[in-house]
Amino acid sequence: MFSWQTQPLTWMHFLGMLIGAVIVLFLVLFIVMYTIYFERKVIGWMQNRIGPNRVGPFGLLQSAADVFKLLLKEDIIPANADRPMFLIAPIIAFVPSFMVLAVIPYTATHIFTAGLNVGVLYYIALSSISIVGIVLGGWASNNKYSLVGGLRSAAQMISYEIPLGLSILGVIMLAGSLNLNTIVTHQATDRFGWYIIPQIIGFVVFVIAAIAELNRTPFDLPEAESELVAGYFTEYTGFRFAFYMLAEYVYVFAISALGTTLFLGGWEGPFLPSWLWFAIKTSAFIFFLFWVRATMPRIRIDQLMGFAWKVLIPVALFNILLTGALSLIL
Amino acid sequence: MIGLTWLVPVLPLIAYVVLLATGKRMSEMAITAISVLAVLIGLIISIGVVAAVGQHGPYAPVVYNWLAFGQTTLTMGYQVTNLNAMMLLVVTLVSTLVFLFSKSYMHGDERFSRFYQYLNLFVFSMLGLVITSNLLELYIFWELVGVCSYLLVGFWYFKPEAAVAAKKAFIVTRIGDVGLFIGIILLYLGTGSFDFTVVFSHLHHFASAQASLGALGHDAITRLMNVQTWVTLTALLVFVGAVGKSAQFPLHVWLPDAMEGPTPVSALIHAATMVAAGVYLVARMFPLFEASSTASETVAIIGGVTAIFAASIGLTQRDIKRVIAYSTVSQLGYMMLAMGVGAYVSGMFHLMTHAFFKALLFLAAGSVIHALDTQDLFEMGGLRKYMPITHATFLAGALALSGIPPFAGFWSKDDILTATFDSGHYVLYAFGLIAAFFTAVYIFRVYFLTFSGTYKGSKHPHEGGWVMTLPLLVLGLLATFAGFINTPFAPILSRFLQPNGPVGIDPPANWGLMAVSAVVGLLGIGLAYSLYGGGKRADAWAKRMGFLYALSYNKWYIDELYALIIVLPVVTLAEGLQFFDRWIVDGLVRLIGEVGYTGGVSLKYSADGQIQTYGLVTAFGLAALALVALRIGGVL
Amino acid sequence: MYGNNYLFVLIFLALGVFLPVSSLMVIGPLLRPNHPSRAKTTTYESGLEPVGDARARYNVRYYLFALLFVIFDVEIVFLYPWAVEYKHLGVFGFVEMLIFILLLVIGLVYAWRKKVLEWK
Amino acid sequence: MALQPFLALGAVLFGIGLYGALTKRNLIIVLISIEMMLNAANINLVAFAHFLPKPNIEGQVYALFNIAIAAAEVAVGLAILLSFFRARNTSDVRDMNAMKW
Amino acid sequence: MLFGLPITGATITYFVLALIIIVSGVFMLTLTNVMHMAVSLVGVFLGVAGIFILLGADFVGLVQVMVYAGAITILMVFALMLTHRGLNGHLQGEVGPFRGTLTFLSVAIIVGTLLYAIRSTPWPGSTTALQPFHQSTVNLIANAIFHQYTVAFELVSAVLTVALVGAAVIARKEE
Amino acid sequence: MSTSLRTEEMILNVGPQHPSTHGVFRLVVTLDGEQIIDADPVVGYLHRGTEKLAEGLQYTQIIPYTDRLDYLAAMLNNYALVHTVEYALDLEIPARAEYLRVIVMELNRIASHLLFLGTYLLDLGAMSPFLYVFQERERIVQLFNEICGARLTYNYMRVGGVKWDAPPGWIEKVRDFIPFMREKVKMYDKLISGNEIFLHRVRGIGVITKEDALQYSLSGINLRSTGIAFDLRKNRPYSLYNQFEFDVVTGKNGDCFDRYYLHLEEIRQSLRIVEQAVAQIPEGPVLGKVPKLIRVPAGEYYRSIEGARGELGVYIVSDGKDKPYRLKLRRPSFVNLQILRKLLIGQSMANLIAILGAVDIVLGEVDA
Amino acid sequence: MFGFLKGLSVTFGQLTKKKLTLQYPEVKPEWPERFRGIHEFIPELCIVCNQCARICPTSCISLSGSRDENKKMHIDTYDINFEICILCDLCTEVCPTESIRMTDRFELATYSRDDLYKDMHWLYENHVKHGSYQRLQEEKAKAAQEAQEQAAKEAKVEAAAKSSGEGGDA
Repeated sequence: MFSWQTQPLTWMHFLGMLIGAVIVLFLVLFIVMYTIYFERKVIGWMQNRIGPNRVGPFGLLQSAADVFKLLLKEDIIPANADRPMFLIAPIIAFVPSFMVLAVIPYTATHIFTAGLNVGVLYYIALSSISIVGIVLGGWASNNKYSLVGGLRSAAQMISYEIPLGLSILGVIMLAGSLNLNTIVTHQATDRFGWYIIPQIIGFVVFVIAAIAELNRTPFDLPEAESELVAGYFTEYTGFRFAFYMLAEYVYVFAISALGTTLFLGGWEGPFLPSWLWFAIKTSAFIFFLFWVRATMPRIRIDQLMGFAWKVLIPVALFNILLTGALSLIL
Repeated sequence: MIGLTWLVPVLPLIAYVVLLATGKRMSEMAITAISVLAVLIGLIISIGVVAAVGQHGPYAPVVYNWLAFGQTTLTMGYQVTNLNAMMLLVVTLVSTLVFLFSKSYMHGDERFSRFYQYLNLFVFSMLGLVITSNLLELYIFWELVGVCSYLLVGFWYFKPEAAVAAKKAFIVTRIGDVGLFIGIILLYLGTGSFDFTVVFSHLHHFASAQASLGALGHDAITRLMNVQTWVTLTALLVFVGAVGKSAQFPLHVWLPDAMEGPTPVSALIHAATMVAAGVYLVARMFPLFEASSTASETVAIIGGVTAIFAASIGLTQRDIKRVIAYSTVSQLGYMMLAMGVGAYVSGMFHLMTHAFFKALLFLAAGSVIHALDTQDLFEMGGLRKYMPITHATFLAGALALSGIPPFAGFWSKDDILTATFDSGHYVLYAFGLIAAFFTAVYIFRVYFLTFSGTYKGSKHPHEGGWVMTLPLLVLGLLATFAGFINTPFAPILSRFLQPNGPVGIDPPANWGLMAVSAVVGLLGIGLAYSLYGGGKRADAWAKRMGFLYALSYNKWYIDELYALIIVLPVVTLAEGLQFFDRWIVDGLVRLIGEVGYTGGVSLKYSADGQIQTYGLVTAFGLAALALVALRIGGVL
Repeated sequence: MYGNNYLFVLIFLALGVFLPVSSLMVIGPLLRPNHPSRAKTTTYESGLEPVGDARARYNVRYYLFALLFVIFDVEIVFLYPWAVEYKHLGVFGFVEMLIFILLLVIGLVYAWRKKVLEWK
Repeated sequence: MALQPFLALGAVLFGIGLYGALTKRNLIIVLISIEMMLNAANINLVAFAHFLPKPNIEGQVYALFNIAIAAAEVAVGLAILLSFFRARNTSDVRDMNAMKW
Repeated sequence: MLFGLPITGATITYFVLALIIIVSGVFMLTLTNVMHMAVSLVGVFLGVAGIFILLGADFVGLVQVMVYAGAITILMVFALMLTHRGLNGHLQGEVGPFRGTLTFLSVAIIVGTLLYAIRSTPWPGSTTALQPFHQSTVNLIANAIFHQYTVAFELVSAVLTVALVGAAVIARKEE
Repeated sequence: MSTSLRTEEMILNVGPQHPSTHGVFRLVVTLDGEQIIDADPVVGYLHRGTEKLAEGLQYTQIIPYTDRLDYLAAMLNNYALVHTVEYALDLEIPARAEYLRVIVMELNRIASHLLFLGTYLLDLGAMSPFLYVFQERERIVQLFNEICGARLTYNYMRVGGVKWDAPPGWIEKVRDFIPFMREKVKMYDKLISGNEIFLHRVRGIGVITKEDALQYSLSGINLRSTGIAFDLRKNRPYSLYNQFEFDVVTGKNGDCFDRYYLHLEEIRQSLRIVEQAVAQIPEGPVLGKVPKLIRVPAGEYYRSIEGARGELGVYIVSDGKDKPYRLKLRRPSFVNLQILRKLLIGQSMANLIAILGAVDIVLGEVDA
Repeated sequence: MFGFLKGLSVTFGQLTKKKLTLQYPEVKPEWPERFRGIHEFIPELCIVCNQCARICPTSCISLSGSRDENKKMHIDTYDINFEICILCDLCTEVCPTESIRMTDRFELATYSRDDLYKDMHWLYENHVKHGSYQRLQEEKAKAAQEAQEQAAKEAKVEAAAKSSGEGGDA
């Protein structure tokens, strides 16, 4: 098993890392493009439509076309906006979304993975920075919908970050490590199998909190079209808008990957190569997100906040205590 | 079952938390159900525990490390001894019945849930106090029950009397608690531990080998005193705590006032359980008192004095609850007396029977108050017709209290009197006997005033629902028959409490003494009948007694005495000091002040109330100091 | 070398900054048109002229939720090491955490009952 | 690397925070400045933990506690500010010259 | 050699981070828009987190990111939004020039003295390479907290609860 | 008590260009935080002056204009006009024409209700139902397209009958449609009615009381949702409605959920009517004997029918010429809209969408 | 409880259903016979009775005619303003000679409003390009027949060419 941790630091290895990271970057852009494509297809199919099919065979290049369209669009900065904030907010939102991918173990060989001993915390900590980007974007736009969208977004994301963090604790207690690699290998040998089985409560909480963290249906209030037009990025156009979208979809991928790693055994699996297992599980997770989006109406803001604090957090705490008590008994 | 002992206090705690969290949203039924269920399960477990302890003897302490400071480790845990087991049973039993009773009594109170929260918290604390395995924990629970008592006495805080009474109860018992705390600290200094087992083994050690305290490596104490002094001092200090809690003379003043609380509270806390905690403490620390004859004597004397003293006050009070409260004080005096003369079992026996019949009396009184909305004895009468169950059960309680055979009180009280007589304290025996006489008189005074004659009020009295009568009936049965567990013929309790004790420690039945005390009781009843029977009012009698009546009615002017000897000097001193302060000290100060004021006015702008200015001044000063330091250091 | 992991993270950081900066500030301006006009740069408000400043002061409850968040965030921070070492801490650790959580739950319940958690 | 650069950094950050705390008018900014000073202290703690002859973990643990307390402090500080703001409609430190309002 | 330090990856990282921290800090002092200040604050926090990680305290570093850069910043931003008054977030000035200068001088002297003291004190211990812990810091921290600092740990929860309750009460007084 | 931390009142324009106003409807909302303290509907962005225009048009020429009132239920509008004129002329209508009218009207009602379901769920954030309803609606629209050559603006009814007889095979297609639609209604029930999130958002929201409903003279589903069984098809039967069996379904609480569910229920009832009509339809002519140039005798005439959104009334004042002297339309959407302000005040911003959607206005009808 | 699971099952069930999307510009919808599209006008049939212009609710038709040598009215200009035409079909309904009819053409997007004034020639051309439903059917049939013939012819030619080509190569 290859891992950077076991290697001495040489220029060659540095180059290797750089190449690995660049590969991940392009892979991520590719994945995001096809996640969007996948989403449009899945939702289309669920709505008896065929989804994108014009650009390229089966519409495979649709997302690429969209990206180019956005790149070529005029970058409008509203006159009332706070210019510097308006400019850097999408970047603040995007950078952490990409950085969290550094710790996800995609395969059994960790060329693309930093085996941090605090991997889970790394994810949680980094992802909370994106909230700043979102709230700044909303604020800088000087638009009512944007501001409300940004604030709501922030309130929602902070509220659901707590249950998200708590739901993971059960897994950590079972695995005894914050290192995502270790968590995966533990799941291979654990007597309960993948942690979705012993941590089913945690998993449910995780999924719900994850959907809310992603601002996706049924928790897509910040960009609730029927109320807030487009939420915090109402005023954004062109590539700046694209970076918000990119951040959003990178998080879709990242959180699915995290869920896969924590609960579904990561790259673990028989017969097939490990990266394929990882891809399959992550896709299934992502599919579920889209499936929910195709089905659910949107929850209301007060219900949303109440749900996080009055239901999810107590349940997550209960799960921790339950896990603690059970692992003392068993 | 015995492994579940820890659950007994925890269940009320859980009930407390649940009620706290759900609060007003629950119906009264649900609140009662939760609370009663919590103590009922506790009761069942307690029965199991008693059975198990009876069969297999005490249960080894379960101890966890709690905190560690340096070399010292504080522990937490619990312990089941025969004594604990008995107390557990008594407390849970009475609690269950009182909880049930309260549902009806407190019905409609808008803070119904809060009341049960407090009760649950109290039961938790009391049970914790009972089963704890070390002194520090005991002290914590001791204070907790004090707090609960405070909260419950002041439950109707909007009544000024209740608020004052709560404060009084709290402050007076605090005096005792300070003594207890010092005692505990002394014990710790002497033995190096808070654990009962360790402390007792040390005491045993001192008693047998006469080892010096210094041998234990705790020098601090040896420099001050020898072992015997230490033991006596400690015991006395612990006893001070007990005096406070058990309302013994001279710290008894709070208990009658505490009757401002709701009646179930009086029944549970101020008759059956918490006030008995003092007695229990002495029983629990019995080895300590055994080791010091001085302390034992003190306990006996205080107990005897309290018994007769409180009984004499009870003779004349007009408030039904106050009479019973003074009765409680008096009965607690009996228990202390028993402890003092070494009749440990008798004391505990009386504690138990007293818990039953006094709870009964309170609840019956509560039932009466609930029906009449008054506590004044002279406004009652003739209730036998309207409230037959209350009447019957009250009568049972009164007979038990008066020590009429075969009711429970007879056996236990007689036990104490016999023990006192046997130990050679004839004066105290006489005190006890007179107190017994008084007891019969005052309780039957209450009985006759309340139940016989004709009804004087306007409200139509009636029995409460089954939740009110059921506890009365159960307690009535207990008050009647509980005495049989420790008759001289079948000393079951003695065997239970002292399984390893010498067989002959219980004196053989002393028919003479038994007869005497029974007769005294009957005489008392007779006197009460002659004075108050059939609705008579003994005003004339009171006038004839004149001074004595006034003395008794005004509680021997103890409160006034306190006001005179404590409050007055303090206030006078304060007045004097204030005079000195105002005219002499202040004069000087004002002179200086006037001078300073002019300077201050000019300087006040430096103290503009702005934190940043202060910060700046500090920083500037620091910088200046740094410069000076650097200069001195030769850097600059 | 454990530090290598952070070097890797650092590379991700660099790339993560590089991508938006390069595309937004270098490539973007070369590709996209730029013809601002007053109509384009006005703030959107359902097709009307905006009324008042959007940055009106916002409701205090946002602050309250952020407050709860900070507190619970710190709690999670302490829960993580606990969870990692949980297997070695045993009953004692469990009890310690029970107390810890209980205290915070009391806070939460308090906030709940004081209607801090109500959005309205 | 040696200990000194980290201590120096801590000192400079402390100085910046101190200056901000003493000169800024907006109470929130003052609070932020104080947070910076706390951060400076944390740098020192962690640096000492790392560089002292026997590397130990205590410094980090203290830093952790420090962060927790700082969080609580900010929460309460800002709450007080809000309360003050509500009463006086200002968040200017100069107006905070009484213990009660 | 850079300021007397050998040029290694760690040194460069240190200087970059120090630069970020100090520049962000100075920005924070000089910018006039509170929101911009908040953003530069994030810079300071992240820089400090980087320093922690550089010192081998990765857990503390990430906690710093999570609590400071994530949570506290949001709290500050919300508080700023609640209290600023229509000026697009601009502040009116600071203290007067005299006080400013005085403060600056005082602070400069204090910092200078500190720097001198740091420089001239013979610090014990290793002055060589940064040695990361062999065991995961998380486990070490957990052991320290849950064995040695139990009381402190429970006190933290008490402090947090009190802060929560207190702040909620104070902030919600109006309703 | 100071007011400084109170949020400043914020005025927010919802519409005219807003995703959830279903057209060019503008609502000026005054917000305190997220609470609505005032809501002022501004209408007229789609005003075309239909009533005034009608004064210069012959009765036949007015029919296409009615298509554009409630453009989701043009057949019903057509009918309302011709029915009034027929009433004024006291015309005899061929039976087959009446049956065809009932069939298309009820089909159109179904189509209109389906679109309500779709858009309402879209407003609440669920995307799929919107696309599902278009499938069923498409079949209805195709049926209309076959019978009258248009998909939305049918212009199908004529004074005295209908323009065209059903093309061959059309009746069978309608018959096939009924079981298909029943299946779909079941599917919607399964997809939407049980969804907890949906229920939480609509139950107990925007409650209209019986008194208010009567005071504001609401009609249609808005009225029936409060529990008042008022349906002109039953209460004042016109056309052939007294020959068909169907129920007037009512709600209990008058909340958004009731209004949603009544739409579903009314689709079921309409299907029953269509089923009976298709079974009974006779052969024969589809246009009665009507003068070439229609002159309504002088006088005032008012007839109203149960439109898709409530009581749709046509009031004609005639001076005996071939053009109406005055034509007044009672447009249910416009009347129902009046209660919106009362419903909105005190609600949160998020409920605005749920309430506005459930009141179910069509801007073509509101602005006329 | 768990109503949302039912909903999920519904959406999942749709995954495999037939997709209904029409690839619009390539695949045009099948319009029924009565479809009311943009008019066609056949000047030869027009008798200039003016009924269409009179019945038009929006007055979008304007026409002028003159008598020819045979005293027969014949149309000179015939314009429809499609900015305001609402395709209500009343004009065709009243036309006694069916000189104005509706086709199945429905796309009318232009870059300029002026382009929406359609004159007689355009309307006639419209007939040539689109035509009414009946005519379209006829033309389709005709075209199909022609194509068949053409194909047959081509096949013949090809066969011939093939044989000749092969010969040429060889």
